[in-house]
Amino acid sequence: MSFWGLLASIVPFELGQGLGVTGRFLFKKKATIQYPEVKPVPKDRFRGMFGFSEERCIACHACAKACPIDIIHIQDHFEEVEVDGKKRKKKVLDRYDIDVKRCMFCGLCEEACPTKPLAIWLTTKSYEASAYERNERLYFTKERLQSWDGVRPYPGVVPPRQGQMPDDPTGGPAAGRGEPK
Amino acid sequence: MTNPWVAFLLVPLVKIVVILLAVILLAAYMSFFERKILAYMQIRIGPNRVGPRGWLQPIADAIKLLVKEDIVPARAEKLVYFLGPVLVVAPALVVFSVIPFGPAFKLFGYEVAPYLTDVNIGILFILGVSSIGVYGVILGGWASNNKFSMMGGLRSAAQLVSYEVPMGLSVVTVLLMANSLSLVKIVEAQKQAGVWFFIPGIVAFFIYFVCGVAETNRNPFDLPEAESELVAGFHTEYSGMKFAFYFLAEYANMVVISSIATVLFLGGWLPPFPNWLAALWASPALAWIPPIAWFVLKMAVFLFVYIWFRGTFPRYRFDQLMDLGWKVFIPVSLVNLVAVGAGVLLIGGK
Amino acid sequence: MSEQDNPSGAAPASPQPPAAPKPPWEEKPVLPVPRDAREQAQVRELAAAVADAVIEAVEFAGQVTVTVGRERIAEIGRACKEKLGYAFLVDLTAVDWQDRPEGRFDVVYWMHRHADSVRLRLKVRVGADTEVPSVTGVWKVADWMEREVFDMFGVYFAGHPNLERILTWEGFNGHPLRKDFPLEGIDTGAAVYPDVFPPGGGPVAGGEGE
Amino acid sequence: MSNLESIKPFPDSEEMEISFGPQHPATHGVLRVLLRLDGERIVDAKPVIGYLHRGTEKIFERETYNGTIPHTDRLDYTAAATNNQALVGAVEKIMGVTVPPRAAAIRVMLAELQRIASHTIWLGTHALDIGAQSPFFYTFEEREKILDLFEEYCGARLTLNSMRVGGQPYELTDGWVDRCRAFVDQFPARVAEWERLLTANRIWKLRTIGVGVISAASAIEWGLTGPPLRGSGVKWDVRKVFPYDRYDEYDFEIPVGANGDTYDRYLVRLEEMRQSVRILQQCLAKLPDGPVMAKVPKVIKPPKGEVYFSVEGPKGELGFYVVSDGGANPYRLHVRPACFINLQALPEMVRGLLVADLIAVIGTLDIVLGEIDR
Repeated sequence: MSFWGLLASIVPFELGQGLGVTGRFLFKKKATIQYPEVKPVPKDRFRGMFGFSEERCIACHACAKACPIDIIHIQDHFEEVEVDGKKRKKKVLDRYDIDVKRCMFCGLCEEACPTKPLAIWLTTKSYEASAYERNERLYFTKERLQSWDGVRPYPGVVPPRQGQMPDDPTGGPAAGRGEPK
Repeated sequence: MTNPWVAFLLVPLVKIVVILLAVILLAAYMSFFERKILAYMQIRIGPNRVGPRGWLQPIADAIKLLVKEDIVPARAEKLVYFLGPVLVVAPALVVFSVIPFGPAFKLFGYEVAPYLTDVNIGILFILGVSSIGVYGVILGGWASNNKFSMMGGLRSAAQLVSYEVPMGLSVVTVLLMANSLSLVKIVEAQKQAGVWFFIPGIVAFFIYFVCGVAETNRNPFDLPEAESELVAGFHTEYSGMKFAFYFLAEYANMVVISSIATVLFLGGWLPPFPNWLAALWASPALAWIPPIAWFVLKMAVFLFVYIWFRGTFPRYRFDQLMDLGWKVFIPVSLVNLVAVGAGVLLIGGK
Repeated sequence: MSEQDNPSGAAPASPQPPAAPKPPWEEKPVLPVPRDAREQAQVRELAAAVADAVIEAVEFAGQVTVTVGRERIAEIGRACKEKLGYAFLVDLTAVDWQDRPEGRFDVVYWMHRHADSVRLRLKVRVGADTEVPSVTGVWKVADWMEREVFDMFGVYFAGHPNLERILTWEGFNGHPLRKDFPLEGIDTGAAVYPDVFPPGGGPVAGGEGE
Repeated sequence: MSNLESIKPFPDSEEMEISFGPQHPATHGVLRVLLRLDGERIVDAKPVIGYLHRGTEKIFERETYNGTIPHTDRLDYTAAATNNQALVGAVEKIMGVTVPPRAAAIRVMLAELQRIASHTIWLGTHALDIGAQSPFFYTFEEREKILDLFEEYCGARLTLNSMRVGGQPYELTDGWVDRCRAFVDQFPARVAEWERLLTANRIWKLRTIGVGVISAASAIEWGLTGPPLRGSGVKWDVRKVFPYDRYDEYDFEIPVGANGDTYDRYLVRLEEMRQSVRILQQCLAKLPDGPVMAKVPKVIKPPKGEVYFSVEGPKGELGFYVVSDGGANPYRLHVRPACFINLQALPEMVRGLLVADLIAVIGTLDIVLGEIDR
């Protein structure tokens, strides 16, 4: 062992080195985000609270089938609608419920949705959906899905059906998302 | 000294109240500073919600602990369980009675010393009283009837006993140099010698401080309460005010160790560098600073190093801790004691 | 994409573009087909090491599966480890074929040889109430794997040092990965505070814990 | 087996049984270890698991193949991307699908970022267990940057659901490559910083060198994979042995240790982070163009058969064993969890050590209870 090695084994230089690292961090910029006052900005593709549009929905049940945990409940019936003077049968939603308390926010329903623009999408940037009572407050019927009763939307995000329709996920926030195939 | 009643009763009473309040407040704010400084080292902000920039956090913590439910485990040994925190906190506070925070000064015509009393065996008193604290730890750990608490208590006992020895030995080197057991006299000896004792006693100073860290169960020697091993060590089962007592005692002990280190090695309330920068010392630029401020400043440096250690180092293992105490510190401090003694004899000492 | 194919595999399972300009990912995927693997080097090796071991050998997607006799699995495992060098038991699991006449369960052993990095799958067929010789004596790693198979399927391993439940608790009734075990679970009677947490639901709003 | 006399210096002393966990700050979740102690020395340790059992393999049997992917996120929840990769790899193998090169490159990038993220969590918690608090926060700061990259790519930070059978669901966003490169470029400096805190630190060395030693032979015997195996000096990595997702096109080293102790495993993982950075740099430099999704049918119905496919996860070899009966749901989908099998060697590694070493060894095995209990 050299002299310096011997010296280093007695005098704890390396402990001083460690103290230097933590000492330097004392003056570095802090990483804390003061949450309720400062809200972190979700990225454009962020999968947050559901957006749902009843008029776009064609009641095809694709989202309910794609859901891995079966939390989307859909019921519909046929109605005669007059379009251009012709009578046509059209599916009308009776019920479109999402049991958000069990949702994994995997986004498979959004991927399965065949309409363009999408009838259900998660790229709303809204994540403050916590509630004190999970069974009532976190069960979203189609009316609540469009008014977001109980969800605090992220600043700048408009709940579906309030004012104008939010940006289409296909043309807006999620632009550049590659089409499968 | 006009009225003996004032001298014998009122002044000590006022002093006791002031010192107690100061110490308790200091310990509480110590926890605040620790959280803040640790947070800053860990790129966080730390407590900042109660009061402006979090300054009322310790008060809020104290109130919370006061009104918290005091849980006693069903199978605990009730009396001893109660005694544990008392035994820990009482010696920690008693020790402050002999620590000189500054020189005597005149106030309204009375000679007032900013310490409760100057015992001529001050340092012995401190060593003796502060070791009572270990009973509180081990009894509290045993009485909780919890295996983790028990192990924490035993670890703490072993640790305190083994680190008391090198600590005492390093204190003895100072006694050799100062020729007195009184803390006030030790500071005055440093003034006379013109050099603080940490320069001739650098090894003793280092050993004293490291042992002090070990005595107060602080990182990297915080094994009795190593939360990743023993949950919370001896105070696992304590809550509410009893936990607050342990907490208070830990921080009070840190203040004690720091202030003794200040007195013994850093010249107590003396302004810096009496001989090298005598001109500066005598100059009016520094003269307006009260001596007690120097004392607090030096103490704060120690306390900061405590926190710095906690933010940086991993924890020793129990057997390694014992190894360090018995196989390194005790032999080194013995050799150092002999060397310092020889030095004192050679230079002539007193 | 390259996978854990055996170098001795007769034909690689991954689709090869038949000299067409189109890359494979624009073609329809070519599904792998099972083929008999008795003549493959790995199986021959095994047959040479242990007489009459191979009951059936199939190669699928480049992976060779050898079905062997239930009673002889410990012996064959030991031969594989010691003679053939399969020192590393990667995985051990079971599959429940509920109504199969020749035995309800497949217990599957998946071994790895470090020398030339090939893998071989052994498979035994087990009835609902027959025991399988444990391979813990051969590979230590099989200990927890066999416990898991016991826990999940109820397959007993003879000679296992400590055959008890591992993922469910001691006294759990049933074996969850059997096909006849209901997906929604069974009433285990494990409710802690039945008055606060009624069966079949989460905590009730306003309910008080102990 | 260690010999008991050397463990027990006082043969008459009473043994203490202690239930270490499941509610213990250092057992990384809900691991419970039943310890028999002689003083503070461990006579025997018995891990008790299953507190987080969710029946994932049973749930798999009712899902479509793409529907299982969100469930795999929750196995080893610190490494969702590699879990996804293993599952889609298995299904692609049984389907005979070849993934487009761009999709494979994206997968490799996600997996390597995930490996770094997982190792940073490991370093932070391991150091915290041994008593050093600050690295926890430093490592988590870096991890946040990785999670930001994940969020930008697939919309989730932890449970990514970022791969599909046949390729990748999304194209990279504009600027993702630049941000990833920015992260990758500054990362090695941060690793060096952590090393300055720990690698040479005498307390760290005292706590880790010679603790939890397992020899190469017994590491293979106990089926260890990943860094615990490589720490014992076995140069074995699924990325090299069975290269998937075009790993054979990248140039990287497999770090190995010599002594098989906690310190070696620590060094191996640190080096793995640097090697991941190397792979990422190569990926970013030659990211191929083209589609990100192969031509796969909408409803995935693999042929009847069985396939095992594994990837090198951050914790070890993570494999999926798919048995298909030709239907749209897997007949049986078994996970070969790396942590589960690595944890099995714990009693062997801690017998005769002290309680404090148990913490170090649990930390160095880098277990995640979500994967152990499934």
